[in-house]
Amino acid sequence: MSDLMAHPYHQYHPQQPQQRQFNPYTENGGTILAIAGADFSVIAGDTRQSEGYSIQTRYAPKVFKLTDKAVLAVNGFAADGNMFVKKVKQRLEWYRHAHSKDMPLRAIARMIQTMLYAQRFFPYYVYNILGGIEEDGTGAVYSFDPVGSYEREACRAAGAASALVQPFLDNQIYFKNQTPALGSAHPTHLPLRHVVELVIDSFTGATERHIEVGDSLEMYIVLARGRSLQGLEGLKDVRELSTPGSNGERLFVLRKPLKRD
Amino acid sequence: MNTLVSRYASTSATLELQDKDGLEDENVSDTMWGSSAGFGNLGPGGLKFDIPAVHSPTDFLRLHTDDHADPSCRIKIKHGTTTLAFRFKGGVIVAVDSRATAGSYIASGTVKKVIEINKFLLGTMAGGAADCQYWETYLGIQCRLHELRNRERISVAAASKYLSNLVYSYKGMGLSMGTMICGWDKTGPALFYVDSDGTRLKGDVFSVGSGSTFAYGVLDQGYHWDMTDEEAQELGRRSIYAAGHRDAYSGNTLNLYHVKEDGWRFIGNYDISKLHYDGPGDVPGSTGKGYGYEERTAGLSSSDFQEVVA
Amino acid sequence: MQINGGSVIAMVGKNCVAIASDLRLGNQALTVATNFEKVFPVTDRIYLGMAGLATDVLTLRERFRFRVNMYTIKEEREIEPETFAHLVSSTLYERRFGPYFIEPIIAGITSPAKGSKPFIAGADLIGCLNFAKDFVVVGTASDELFGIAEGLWEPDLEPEDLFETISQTFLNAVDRDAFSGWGAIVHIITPEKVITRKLQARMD
Amino acid sequence: MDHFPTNWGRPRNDAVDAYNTYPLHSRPVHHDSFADGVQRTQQPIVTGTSVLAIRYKDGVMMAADTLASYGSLARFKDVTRLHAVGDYTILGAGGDMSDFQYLKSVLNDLIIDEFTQADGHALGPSEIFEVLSGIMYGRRSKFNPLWNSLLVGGFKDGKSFLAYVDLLGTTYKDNAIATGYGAYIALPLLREIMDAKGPENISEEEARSMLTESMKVLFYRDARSLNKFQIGKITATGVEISDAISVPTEWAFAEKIRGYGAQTQ
Amino acid sequence: MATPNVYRGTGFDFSNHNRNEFLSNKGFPVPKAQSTGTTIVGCLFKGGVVLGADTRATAGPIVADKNCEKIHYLTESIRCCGAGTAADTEFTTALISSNLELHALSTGRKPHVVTAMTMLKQMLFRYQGHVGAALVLGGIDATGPHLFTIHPHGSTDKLPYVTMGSGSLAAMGVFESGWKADMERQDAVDIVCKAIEAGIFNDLGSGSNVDVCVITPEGTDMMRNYRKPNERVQKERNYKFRPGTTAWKKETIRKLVVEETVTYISGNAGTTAAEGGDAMDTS
Amino acid sequence: MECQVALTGKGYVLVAADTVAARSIVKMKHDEDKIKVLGSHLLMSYSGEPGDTVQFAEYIERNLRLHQIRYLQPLRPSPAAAWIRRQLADSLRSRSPYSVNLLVGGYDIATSEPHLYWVDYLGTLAHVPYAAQGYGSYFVLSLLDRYHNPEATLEEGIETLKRCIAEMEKRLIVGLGKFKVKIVDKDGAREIEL
Repeated sequence: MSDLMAHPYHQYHPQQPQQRQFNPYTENGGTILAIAGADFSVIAGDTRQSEGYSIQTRYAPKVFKLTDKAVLAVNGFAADGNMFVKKVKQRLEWYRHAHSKDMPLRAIARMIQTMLYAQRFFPYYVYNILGGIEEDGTGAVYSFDPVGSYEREACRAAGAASALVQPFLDNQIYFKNQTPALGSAHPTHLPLRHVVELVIDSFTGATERHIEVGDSLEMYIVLARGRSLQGLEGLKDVRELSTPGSNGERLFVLRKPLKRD
Repeated sequence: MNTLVSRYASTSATLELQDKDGLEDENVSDTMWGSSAGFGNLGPGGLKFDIPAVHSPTDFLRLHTDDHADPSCRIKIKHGTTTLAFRFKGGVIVAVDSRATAGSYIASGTVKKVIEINKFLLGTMAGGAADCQYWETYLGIQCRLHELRNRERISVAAASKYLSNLVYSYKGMGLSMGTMICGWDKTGPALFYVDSDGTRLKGDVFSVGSGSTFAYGVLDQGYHWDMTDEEAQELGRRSIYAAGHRDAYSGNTLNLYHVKEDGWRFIGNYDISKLHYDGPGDVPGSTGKGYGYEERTAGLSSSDFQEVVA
Repeated sequence: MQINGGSVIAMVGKNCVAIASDLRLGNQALTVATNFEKVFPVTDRIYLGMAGLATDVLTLRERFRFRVNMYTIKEEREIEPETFAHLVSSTLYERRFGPYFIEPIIAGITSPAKGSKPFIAGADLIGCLNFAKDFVVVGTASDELFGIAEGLWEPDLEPEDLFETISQTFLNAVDRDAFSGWGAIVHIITPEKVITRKLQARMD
Repeated sequence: MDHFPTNWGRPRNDAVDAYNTYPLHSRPVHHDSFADGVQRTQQPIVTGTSVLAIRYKDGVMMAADTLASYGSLARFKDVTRLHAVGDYTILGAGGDMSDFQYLKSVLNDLIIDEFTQADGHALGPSEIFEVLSGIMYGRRSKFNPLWNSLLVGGFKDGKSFLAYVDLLGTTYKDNAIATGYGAYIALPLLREIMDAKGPENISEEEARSMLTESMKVLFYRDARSLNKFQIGKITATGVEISDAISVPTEWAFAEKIRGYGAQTQ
Repeated sequence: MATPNVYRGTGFDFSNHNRNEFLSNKGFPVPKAQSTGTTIVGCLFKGGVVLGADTRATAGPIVADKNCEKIHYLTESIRCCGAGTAADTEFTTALISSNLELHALSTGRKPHVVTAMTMLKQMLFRYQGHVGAALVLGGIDATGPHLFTIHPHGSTDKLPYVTMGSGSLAAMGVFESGWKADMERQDAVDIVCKAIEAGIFNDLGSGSNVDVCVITPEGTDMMRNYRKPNERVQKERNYKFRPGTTAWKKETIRKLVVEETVTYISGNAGTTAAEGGDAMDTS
Repeated sequence: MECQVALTGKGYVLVAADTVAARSIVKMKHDEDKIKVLGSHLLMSYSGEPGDTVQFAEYIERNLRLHQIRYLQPLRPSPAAAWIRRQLADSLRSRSPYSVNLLVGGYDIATSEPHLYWVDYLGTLAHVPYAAQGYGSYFVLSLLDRYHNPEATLEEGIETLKRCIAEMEKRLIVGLGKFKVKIVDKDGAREIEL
C-alpha cells in the first residue's frame, strides 16, 4: 500500500520543518463558545475529541463546572486542557478552605491569567473561555489566549471552528452591520431562550462545515441568584447541577446530539 | 539535600509521581494556603516560569507559537496594534485602536490597549497582549508599593525604568512588548517608550505597532507643542483612524485618553468605521465630517475639462 | 492568497442569484487601494468572481473575456453558465503544475431558452468544480464565510431578501478577516435585471 | 525590531546584515552531538501494535497480540502486552516495550507501596489511571516521554472502567477503545456494535467474539501484527488474562487472483 | 515581445511554475487544492460489481462540498471512484472516459475494464504521482466483472474487494469481517453501504451521504445518495432579515428586458407594447 | 530605500522620486532620474532590482514609441497602464522576471482627466488618486488620505507633495536626498523644481 493510504494523518498535517525534537503538542479539535446575558450566561462546547482524521471519542467534555456560578470551557490540546482545569479546581478548593466561600468570577479570571502566564515559555496549548455570574448578578464571559491575555466580553467562540462561529455571533448577538428599523434600537441583551437557540444553530452550522466538530453538544446555563427559570421551560434533556439546597446561582446542563460524520 | 535523600529512600513509583508535572513543586508556596490563595505568585520577584527542558527554549517557542513569518503554528498569541502618545502643553494624549489578530483572523475588536496603572499613570499595549497585560499589572503593584514605602507617587521615569529593567531580565526569551508609559508627575507631563528589547526612551511623540507608520504620517504633520486640548484630541483621533484605515492589523474602535495634572481622563471610545463615514460626532475639535477620503472628497473631480462655449 | 487578500461569495435565491466581493487591494498588511472589484460580468446574465493573487485576477479576467468572445463568435450564441463554469475549470486545470493563485466563483442565470434557472459554482485553484445548491465562498475570509453562511442562508429567498442575507453574511465575515473588506459590492441577478449595490462597509 | 508586532512574538534570529554593527557577529552555536548519547528513548525501538478493549455487561475485555517488532522484523513472538495491576485493573500497552516494562515496574512498586500502607484501601482502575496519566503527562512535559499508548480497563465496586492515555498525556474514556492501527481498522467494527447495543447488552460470549473477529481483521491488514493474541477480562471476580490464542485465518480467495492487473493466467 | 499564444497546444502548461517557485520562496506557498479525504470502495459479487463512495470534499479541515459525486463515468459499464486531489480525479477520469469512447469507436467493441485500467495507470505513471488521483475502477466487459485499484504513482491491484482514501482502513475492516465470495446483489450493496458508513462515521475526511453504483451485465444502476444518514436538522430560528437592514451607498440597475415603445406612424399612435392591447383609440 | 510618491490634482499628475542609486551601503549617485517620460502625456517612475529597472523602463519606452509610430497616435493612459501591467505579469512567468515597481501617471487629452496607476512587480494594477512605492508608502499614504484634494491647484498639490517628502525625511532611517519631480498635464510632461 502506498504511503498516502497508510498514514491518513499526513495528508492533513502540513509538513513541519525537520524536527529532531519530540513534539509535546497535538491538536484535539472541537469548538467552544460562551454568551453572557443580562442575568445568565451560557457556555457550550461540542464533545468530539479527535486527532488527525480519527475520532478518539465521541464524548470528552470540554466544559467544566468550577463553582455554582463559574464554568470553564477549554479547547486545544486535550491533555494540557485537562491538566489546567485540574489545577484551577485545586486552587479554587484552597480558596474555599481559606475563605469559606467561592471565589468571585472576576477573581477566577485574573487567577487564570497568572496561571497561564506562568507557562509563558512553555505554553499550555489551550484556549479558555470562562463564563458565569459576577458578584453584581450580571452574566459575564471572559476569554483568554494561550498565554493569558484576557478580556470580558458578551460572547466569544474559540477552538477549531471559531472563525466559522464568531462572525455569526457578531451578527446575531451584537447586531453588527444591521441598521435598526427607524425609531427602534437593537436590544442590548437577548432573552435566554433566544440565546440557547443561537448556540444550537451555531453548533449545527459548525458541524456542517468543520470536520472536527460534531457528535454532541453540551451546554451549561448559569442563572443569577433569584432569577426565574424562564427560557428553560420546555427544553428537553436539561439537568440541574447546582449544589442542592443553596439558594444562590443555579447551574443547568443541556445535552443535544450533533451529526456524527 | 531532600532530593538526594528521597532518591535513595523511595521506590520508582513515588519518584515518578513526585516529579510528574508537579502540582506539588511548581510555583506553589505555603503562602498560597493563606488569604492570598491563588495570588501568591504576584509577590516580590514575580512568578517562577516553567522553561521547557529542551536544548534551546527560545527555538522551541519559535517553533510552536505563531507569528507573521509562520502563521501556521497552532498556538496563536494575539498580536497587532496601533498605539500612539504625545506630549503637548496641555498634557499627554494617548490614543489606541482595539484590534487583536491571530494570524489573519481578527480575534477581537474590543481589546483595551490602554492599561490604567493608577490614577496618574497609563501604559499602552503593543506586541503580545498577555505580556503587556501581565507586566503592566505587575508594574501597578510595584507602583503602589512604592507609594506605600515612600509616601509619594512614583515618577513616570522611575516607573518606566522599573518596567524596562523587569523585561530586560527576560531578554531573548521571547517576550514581546512595545509600550508607552504616560503620566504626570512633579516634572509635568512625561512620556516614555519601553520595549522588550530593553530600550527605554524619553520623548514627545511616539507611536508603536504595525500601524504606527501610518499614525506618524498624520501625527507629525499636525503636531505642535502649543496645541489646544481640543486640537490635540482631534489629532489623536485622526492619527489612529489613519492607521486603522491603512493597516490590516489595526482598527475596530479607538480609545482616547488625556493625561492632565489631576490625573488621566478617558475622553471616549469611537468606532473607526463611524469615524470614516460620519466623523467623531459632536465633540470639541471635530469638523463634524467623516474622516474618510471618499467621504471628504465626494463629488470632487480632478478633471479639468472645460466646456467650450461656442 | 494572503498577499493581496480579498473574498467572494455567491448565493442562490428563488429564481435569482447574488454574488458579492470586497474592494480591498492589499500588499500584505498595507491597504493599497479600496476600489479593486473582484467580480466581473461575463455576459448579461453571468458574473465571475475571483479571489486570490490580484495580478492573476486581472490576467484571468482578460483571458476569460477572450475565451468567451471566441466562444460567442464560434458558436454564435451566448455562453450558458454551466458551459462557462467548465471553461473556467479547464482553463485552470491546464496549469495543474503551475496554477494561477486564484479561486473562481461563477454566478448566473441560464438563458430564457433553458428556463432562466439560477446557477452558481465555485472551484479551487486547479479547477475542481463545486456545483452547490446553496452558496459558494472563496478568499481569505472563506472560513468565516462558510460558518456564517451556513447559519444565515435559507432556501427560496426573493431578490431583496437575498440581498440582505448575502450582504449580512459577507460584511460580518470580512469584518473578522484582516485581509478582506474595505467596502463591498453586491450584484443580484434576476432574469429581468441586475441590481448592483455598493455597501456601506467597515473601512478598517 | 521592526514595526510589525507580529514579528515580535517569538525570539528573533534574523539573518545578520553583514555591514551592520549590531548585532555583533557571532559564530554559530556549536552543537555537541555527544549530548545525544545520554538521551533515553526518543523514539520507540521494540514495539507492540494495537490493543483493543470494550466494556460489556460484566466488566471490561481487552485483547492484544503477542508480537514485539523491531522495525519491520517480527522480533519477539511471545510477549505479553496485557498486565494486571492490583486486583481490579488490566493495563494494555502498545508502543515501546522497554518503556512498558519500566511502567510495569513503577506500577508494581505503586501496588507494593499501597499494600504496605495497609490502610484498608486498594487502588482501583480510576486511581491507577489517574496516576498513569499523571506520569505520562509529566514525562511529556519533561520532553522525555514514555513512548506508549495505554489502555486501562478495570472493574471495581460494581462499576467498569475503560480509558486511554498516550505518550503526550492525552486521555479519554469510552465504551470501545483501540490503539495503533486498531483505531483505524477495528474500532469502526467495535463501535458499530457498541452504538447499536450499548455495553450493558453485550454478553461475555459476544464480547469475546467481537474482539476475536477484530483481532483477525487486524492480522489481515496490520503488517506488524500476529494471529496469536491474548484476551484479558476484568469482572467482579477479578482479573483473568488468557493464554495466547491462535485463530484460523482464511486466505483461500487469494488462490484465484493472478497478478495485479491484466494477467489472467 | 512576449505575445501569448492564443491557440496553444494541449497538455499541461508550466508557465506559472517559475513565478510560483519565487512566491513560495518569499513565504507565500501554493494554496492547497481541494481534496476528497474520502472513503471509496468496490466489491465483486455474483455476476457483477458494486462501487461505493461518500460525498464529502474537504479543503483542510473545512468541508468544501457536502454532496459531491465521486463515482465517475468512464463508459456505460465501467465506472471509477476517485480519491485524492479532487480536480485530478475529475479530469483524469474525464480524459480516460473520452479516450475509451474513441477506442470503442475505432475498434467497434465495448472497451474492456483492463483497457481502462491500463490507460489510467499509464497516465498516472507518466506523471510520477504528481497527478494525485487514487482510484477504484470497476466494471463489466465481455470477460466478466472486474475490480481494480490504481494508486497515484500508477501501480494497480486486482482484488475481490478494495478500499481507498482516508477512510479506507475503516471500510476495509468491514470487508475483512463480512465479505463472502459470490454474494447476492442486495448483500453486496449492503456490505458496500456498511463499509462507506464505517468511513463516514469514523474518518473525519469522509462524510455526508452514500453513493452506490451496481454494474451487472444487465446494466448499470447508479444510485446517487443511496443513503442519507446525515441530513441537517431543522434550524432553531429563522434568519430572514428585515428589508433595509443593510446600509448601502450606491445602486445601479441594469435591465435585461428591453422595453420597447412602439409608436405607430399612422393609425393607432401612442400604444406601447408594454401596456399590451389596452389601447386607447385616439383617432 | 527607494521611495516614490505621486498624486493627482485638478488637471495634472505629480510624480516624485528619490534620486539615489545605491549599491550595498554606498550611495553611488545623487542625481539619478527614476522617472521616464513615455510619451507626450505619460510618465512612469520605477524602482526595484537595480538593472531590471532601467532595462524594463527602456523596453516600455521603446515599445510605446513603436506603437505611436505604427498607429500614428500614442496609447491613452489607461491602455498604456494595462499594457505595461501585462508585460510585467508575463515577464514574471519567464526565467528571469523583471522585479520592478511602478507608478504610471498620464493625462488623457480626450477626457481632460489625469490618471494615476499603481503597479507592482507581480503585475498588480490599481487605479488610484495618489500612490506611493517603497518604504515611504507606509508614511505618506495615511498623510495623503488626510491631506489630498482631487481639486487642488498645482500650488496646493506641490504643497502636499512637500509635506510627503518632509515626512519621509523625518521618519525614514536613511536620508533620501533630493527628490526629482515631474508633472504631466494638458500641456504635456515636464520636470519641475520644488
